[in-house]
Amino acid sequence: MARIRVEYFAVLRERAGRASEQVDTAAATTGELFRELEARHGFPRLPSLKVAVNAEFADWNRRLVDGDCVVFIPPVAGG
Amino acid sequence: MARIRVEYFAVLRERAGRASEQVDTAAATTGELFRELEARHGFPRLPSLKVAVNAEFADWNRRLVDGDCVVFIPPVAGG
Amino acid sequence: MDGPGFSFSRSALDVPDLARALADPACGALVGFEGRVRDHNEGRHVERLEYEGYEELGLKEGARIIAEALERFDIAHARCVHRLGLLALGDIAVWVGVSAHHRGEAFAACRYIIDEVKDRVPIWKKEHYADGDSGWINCEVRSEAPPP
Amino acid sequence: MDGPGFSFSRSALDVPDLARALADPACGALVGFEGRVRDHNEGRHVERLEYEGYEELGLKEGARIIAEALERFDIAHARCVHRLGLLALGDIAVWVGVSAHHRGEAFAACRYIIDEVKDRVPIWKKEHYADGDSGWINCEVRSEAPPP
Repeated sequence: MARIRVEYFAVLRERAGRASEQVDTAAATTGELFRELEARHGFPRLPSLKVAVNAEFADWNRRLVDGDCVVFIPPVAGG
Repeated sequence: MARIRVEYFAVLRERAGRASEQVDTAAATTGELFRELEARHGFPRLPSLKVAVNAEFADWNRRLVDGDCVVFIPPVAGG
Repeated sequence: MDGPGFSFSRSALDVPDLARALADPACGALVGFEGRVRDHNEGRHVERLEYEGYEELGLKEGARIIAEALERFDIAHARCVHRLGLLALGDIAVWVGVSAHHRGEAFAACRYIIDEVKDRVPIWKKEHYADGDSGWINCEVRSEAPPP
Repeated sequence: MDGPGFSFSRSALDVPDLARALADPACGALVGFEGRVRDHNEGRHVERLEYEGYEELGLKEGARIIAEALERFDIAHARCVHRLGLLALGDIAVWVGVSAHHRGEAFAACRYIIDEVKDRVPIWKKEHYADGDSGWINCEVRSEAPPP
């Protein structure tokens, strides 16, 4: 089990009903963590969702370490 | 003979020592007129010199008519 | 030039002031891009919109884009500022400025920066429509193609 | 947008004011180009320069260029102003602004206008150098290649 800080933005923040949370999880990777939280919060299907760990882009096989900060990044729309 | 108004700009104005003049000429075309004035004023050789008659671009075979206003256009350098 | 190459702002952008910071006696060309809030998208009337940013990562990614532009193009200075928060119609949402000796490089770098910022910087846009509805662009609402 | 698409000015350009005239609630993109007086050309130190224009033909040719841009590109408004007279280092010699729904067209049209203006509008530039010499660009003094 790892304790992970998760931050939510935009549509995921609204669906989760919070901007961040501490999660105690058995998920080994960012991808597993997303599937766990997607089920819990009922996230919408998003094309080209990305993920960042500790404020750097990561991939979905990134192994989680206790204390990691994970952010799921919905399709961006700046400008 | 035609009476032509000629206006000079930039390097041609400086070489001619005037911004404009009335010329009574036997030149039949803009090209002939330029060769006449080039000899008189000692104009420098300019690449891609153009000519305008009555404030529209013209070509060097344009036939001159009494009262025409002719402007020789040295290479431009706006911006 | 002072300040970072990329930043966020929660207040209106002062474009003349931003442009002044790019001026350089050696530079003949300055190309600026302003992205403004439009009154419509996909045929729906937009009343206002809000931008949300993941600022920590956004600042890093924005700075990387500016550094890439300075490396790839023969330019002197480049800067991008993106608004966050609630914006009204006509407000400037993003500004990019590039100064260079020659205009070709300034145009190319400015275009590069705005394209990459829109593609890579974690910023989200929620549009509020005249009919009371609202939605996150690219998540709940399709953006117009090609993008503005 | 008020006023002609192309004009000459004998006083300093007010870029924010010019840009404001292009704003349009339907337009998401505004691309601006500023050409400024540089402190050097061909390795010589420039102190100031003067622009002379054949204004009657220049206004017509400038207006034709703006009309071509409006026809060739999907843009809303376009404007170009060129300074005449004596300019100091850093002064804006020419400004082009284009507003459009989408940025690709705004960039392309802005680039088209400045390229054509530099190529076709009868304007001449005389540079005054630190050593007291001076010369008409492209007539007595070679311009740097590629041009700024």
